[in-house]
Amino acid sequence: MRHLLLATVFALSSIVSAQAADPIKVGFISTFSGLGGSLGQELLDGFNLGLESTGGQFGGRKVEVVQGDDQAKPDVGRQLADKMVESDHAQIITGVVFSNVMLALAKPSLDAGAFVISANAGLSQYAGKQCNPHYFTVSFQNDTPAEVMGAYLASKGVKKMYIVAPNYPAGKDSLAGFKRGFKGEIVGEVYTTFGQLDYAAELAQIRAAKPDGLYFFLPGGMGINFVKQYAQAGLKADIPLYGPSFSLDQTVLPAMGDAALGAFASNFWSESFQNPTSVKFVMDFEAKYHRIPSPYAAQSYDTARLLDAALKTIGGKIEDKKAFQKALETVKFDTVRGKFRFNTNHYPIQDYYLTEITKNDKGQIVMALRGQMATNSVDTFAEQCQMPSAE
Amino acid sequence: MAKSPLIRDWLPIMLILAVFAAVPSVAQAMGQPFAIKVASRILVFAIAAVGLNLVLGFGGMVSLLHAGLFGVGGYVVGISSYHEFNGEALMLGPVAWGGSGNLLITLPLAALTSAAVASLMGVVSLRTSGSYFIMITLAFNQMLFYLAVSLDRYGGEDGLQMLGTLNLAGFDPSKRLVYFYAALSVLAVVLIFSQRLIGSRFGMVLRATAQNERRVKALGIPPIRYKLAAVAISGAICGLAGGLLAGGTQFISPADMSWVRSGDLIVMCVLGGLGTVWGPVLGAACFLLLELGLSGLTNAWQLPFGLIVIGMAVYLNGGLVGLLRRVRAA
Amino acid sequence: MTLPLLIEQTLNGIQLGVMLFLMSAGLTLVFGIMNLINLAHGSLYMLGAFVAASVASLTGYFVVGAIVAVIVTAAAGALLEVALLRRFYRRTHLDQVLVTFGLILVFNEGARQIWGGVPLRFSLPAGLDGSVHLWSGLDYPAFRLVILGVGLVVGLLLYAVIMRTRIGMWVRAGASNRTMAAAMGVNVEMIFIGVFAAGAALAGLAGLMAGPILAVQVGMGEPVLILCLVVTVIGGIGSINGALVAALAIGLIDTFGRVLLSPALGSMAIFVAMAAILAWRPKGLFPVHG
Amino acid sequence: MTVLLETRNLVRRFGGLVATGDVSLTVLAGETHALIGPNGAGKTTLISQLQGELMPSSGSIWFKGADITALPSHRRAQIGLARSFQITSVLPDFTALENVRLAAQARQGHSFRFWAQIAQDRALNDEARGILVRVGLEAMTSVPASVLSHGERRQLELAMAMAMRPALLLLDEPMAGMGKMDGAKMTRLLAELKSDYAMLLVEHDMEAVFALADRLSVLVQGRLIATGTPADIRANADVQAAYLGHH
Repeated sequence: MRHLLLATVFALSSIVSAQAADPIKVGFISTFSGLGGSLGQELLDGFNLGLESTGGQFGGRKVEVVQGDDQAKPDVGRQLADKMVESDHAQIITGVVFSNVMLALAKPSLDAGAFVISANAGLSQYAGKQCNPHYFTVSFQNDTPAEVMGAYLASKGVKKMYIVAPNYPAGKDSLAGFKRGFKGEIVGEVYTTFGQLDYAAELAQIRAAKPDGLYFFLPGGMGINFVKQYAQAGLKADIPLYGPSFSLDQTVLPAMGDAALGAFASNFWSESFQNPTSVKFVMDFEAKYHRIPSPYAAQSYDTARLLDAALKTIGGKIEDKKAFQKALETVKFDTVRGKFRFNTNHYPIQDYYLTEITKNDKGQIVMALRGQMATNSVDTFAEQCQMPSAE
Repeated sequence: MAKSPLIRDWLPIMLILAVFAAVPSVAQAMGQPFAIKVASRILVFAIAAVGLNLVLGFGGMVSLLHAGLFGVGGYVVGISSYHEFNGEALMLGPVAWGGSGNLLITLPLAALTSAAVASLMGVVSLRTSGSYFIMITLAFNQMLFYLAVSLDRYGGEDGLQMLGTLNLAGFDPSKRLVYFYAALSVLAVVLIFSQRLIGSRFGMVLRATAQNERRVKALGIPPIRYKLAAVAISGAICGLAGGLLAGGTQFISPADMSWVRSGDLIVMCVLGGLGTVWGPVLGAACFLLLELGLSGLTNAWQLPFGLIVIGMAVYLNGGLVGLLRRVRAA
Repeated sequence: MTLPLLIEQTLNGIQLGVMLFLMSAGLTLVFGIMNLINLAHGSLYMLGAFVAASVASLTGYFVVGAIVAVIVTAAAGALLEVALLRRFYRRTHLDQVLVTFGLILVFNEGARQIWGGVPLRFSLPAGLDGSVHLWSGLDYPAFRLVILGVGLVVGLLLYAVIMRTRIGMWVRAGASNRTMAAAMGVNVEMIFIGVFAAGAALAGLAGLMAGPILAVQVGMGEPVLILCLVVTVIGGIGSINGALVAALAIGLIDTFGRVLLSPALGSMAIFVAMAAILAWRPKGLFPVHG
Repeated sequence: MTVLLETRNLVRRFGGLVATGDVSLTVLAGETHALIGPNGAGKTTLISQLQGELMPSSGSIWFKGADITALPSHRRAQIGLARSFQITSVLPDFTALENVRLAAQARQGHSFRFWAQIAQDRALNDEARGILVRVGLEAMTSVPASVLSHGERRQLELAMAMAMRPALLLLDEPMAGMGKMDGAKMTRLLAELKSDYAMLLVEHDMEAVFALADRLSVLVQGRLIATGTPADIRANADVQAAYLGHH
């Protein structure tokens, strides 16, 4: 009992003394081991660079980052979130790559009073009915890139599309998004095993269906396997490839090599963006990590800078949750995307661009800008969200 | 030379339970309430490992099915809560059930369902033995895994988030202390039951079967029935653990049933030592604390973790229990 | 399904089967002869792919990368045997699972430290990166034909060595009766190192052949390992014939399962097949040990 | 004298090899029947078919007047056929007491009892201890079987068979690998047990066989060439030619 009393006293005093002098604690949970391991590193590197660009501070207060490897396992992610919120007293949880991990840890973190800022996972649940005052997504809602691409292709007169995704919710949502946007005929809709290695069987079916184009949603290694095999099967010349940015970005392009040339991606950002913030980001990132950044890194870079901008407006007082929420909702900052604001459901309103995979003058394979596909794009789930106001 | 069973078997069990029972007050005194959650997680996996060890250590059957059974338990709790929350009846053939968030109902249901699944798959698997048994249980685990992935209504690959409130005899299991004591009570029951079990007539037959199946048959005992019963019992225990994990974290997903998780459970048992009922508890604690501790130090934590596992495999013949025995004997 | 499509899918199935056979051959021999479950076999496959990819991009020659990769994986296999795994022949399968599980972690994290987490580029030499016109309506990737060819040649070679030579006789004797092999005065220690190195080299070969098709990345070995364990067990542990038949069967079942069944059932197809086969033949299709 | 066990035209082939060729053998109630023959004559194969570990290719096996040919081995054990193995087959991690107790437990019916501790079952433990005393292993009660000497393990094997209270003991070379001393001890023990059990004894030690057996059957290359009293067998010319002559 005495211990309990002491603990309570400590807890109280730590709240009282949590003034501007104390660092802001960020829990960075991501996947660093296993097959998704490179994605976590990409997010972390982007975040660290963003933090560096704000002088290691958010709103004038020092930032302390605690990181952890969720191994792409939801229960491990949940434990890390518990640890960071309770033991490290993290006020912000960010970094998560995979939607199943985010789904497991978001609710308990929010319940415990932390802000969850998604730097990647674009859950539909939190975009719609489950939207939460303290949950923000800086990346994008998972369906949007597909929906935008679908609408764009339809507007360009493409008639017959074949669509492929792994048999899991993000894949199904993405294809559903594509079908919402695309008004033509879907001549084939295939769901592959998650983590599938060989796509020869599917490629043979695609060849036989003779579509005008192929939209694929295959993150990570699956996309590499698919694109390599697609090119080897000689399909690339006849049936152009379309995908969301993360199926064709710098986390996979070096491994795809020439096989990816000529494919098109639906982007909210690519390394070929020419706005000053983006140019500086790409330059700094290459100088520090000796590789071209992917949109993962860009989202994460933006996350750090967004947090800094929001906290600056309230003098770094993250303890005032209402004020912080409001600051985030109305945040203005120099984003690599050129412009950015949050929708009512705390998901981004942003523009989408078409990029083509090409070789640059240094022989690197990059996403070259080919035009804008959509302006101020929002996700369809926002209408289901009734966000409690900060007041 | 043989010590009394009271000291040999029951003292370690009582010590383990006492150490766990002390966790909440120590954690709160040190201002580390998070330690209670870590301990709860250890408890849940310890329950599963103790259950697995009944077939692994005492029955001599290396099963990769148990993460699947763990997941079945979790999904029973999850799906029951889902239907209650959404007010949709769950159709079980002609019977409609409104679902439930009451863990006193759904946890036993989880254990029963897992036991039923284990029996069904056990009947086929037990036709094989040795390495073939390992692989056929792997096949069944993968079937359960992909079945869970295909449950679109319950979240598919993303997993099932329980939005309804659960209750456990009037308490809220998402409260850390409620969850901790629930898990501790279950572990206590499982340990006591298992210890009694291996000293019972059934346990003697099971252990004999693991040593020499041919001899057991020649004694007039049909081993397969006993092995099957053991698979069902250990399935029930794993299902219970899975149900607890789901109930405490309000989440269950196919990732909890991957074959790698089955492997983790085996590693916990072997690390702890297969010869005793309580060894796997040490193994689970050691495994999860190492994972947590090392992953907090570096993102490349799997390197030291792997080296430690190799070192233990080379030098710790008989697991941590074997080490304890040797230290005491020296 | 049209005829060209049927032929193409059959070729796909056989090609996947041949790949699996390359990798399973080593696994089944080590399993059968040394009675060792080597979960780290997938790591040797990964090593083969990584070494081949980096040497090929350094020198610019695919063939150089391939040769170096085979040599390096063979050496790695021999080293593993001598330094660590030979202590485990007489230990339980569980201890073997434990130590090779540890090895997987070390290999994966080691590879990440050396090569980084981003998947590697592994391009094919010009001429092999396109597809070949086989028949009207049937184009087939050139490199997959190479895999098919290499796999068949290596498979036949392996079969000839094991069935027709003295070394092969020792190895077979060892697979069906370990003590007998020792009693025959064979230098069992050397045979064991040799089998391990050869098995590793085959895994490395499988890895480097897969490299241009699949993502060369940390953790690439485990999904393949599972398939190979399935092949090994269905074929009958220690049986080269069995591994060949089972590998082809799994290749075809997986390919056609994905085309003909719903996604959930398609993912399960090979596991359902394995459970059914083992329920029918509890010691695999070609049991070696009595 | 009633017939306890009978085989009728029993045949077992392994591929082209005939291991048991048309064997018709009877064991009478209360008798000690020895089965002898040179190495590879098919004695263990025959015992394995009697016990149910191997199925015959054709022919039938009758026990206590019932056809048991199709019965699985554990069912045969339950109706009174107990076997000791040629290659010692005890439970290595169990103590001597636990080994014998398991056999006694098996005799008492099914073992689906999950809670009561068998170590506290006095009657069962006393019975097992009594049998251990009878075979001369009282000093080894709580020693794991893996630590016992070869001779002691053979005694333990016999004790396990006795604990089943069988109608017929199938003893497959109970003296195999024993020294002279242990062999003599085992012979004395079997002589004591003669009055309590019918036995079918496979043994190479001719001295012991002729001392113990009421009747003998001679198996050569899977075929039964003679059955009779020790005196008959000694006098049988075929047996001398085929078998005893080699010694």
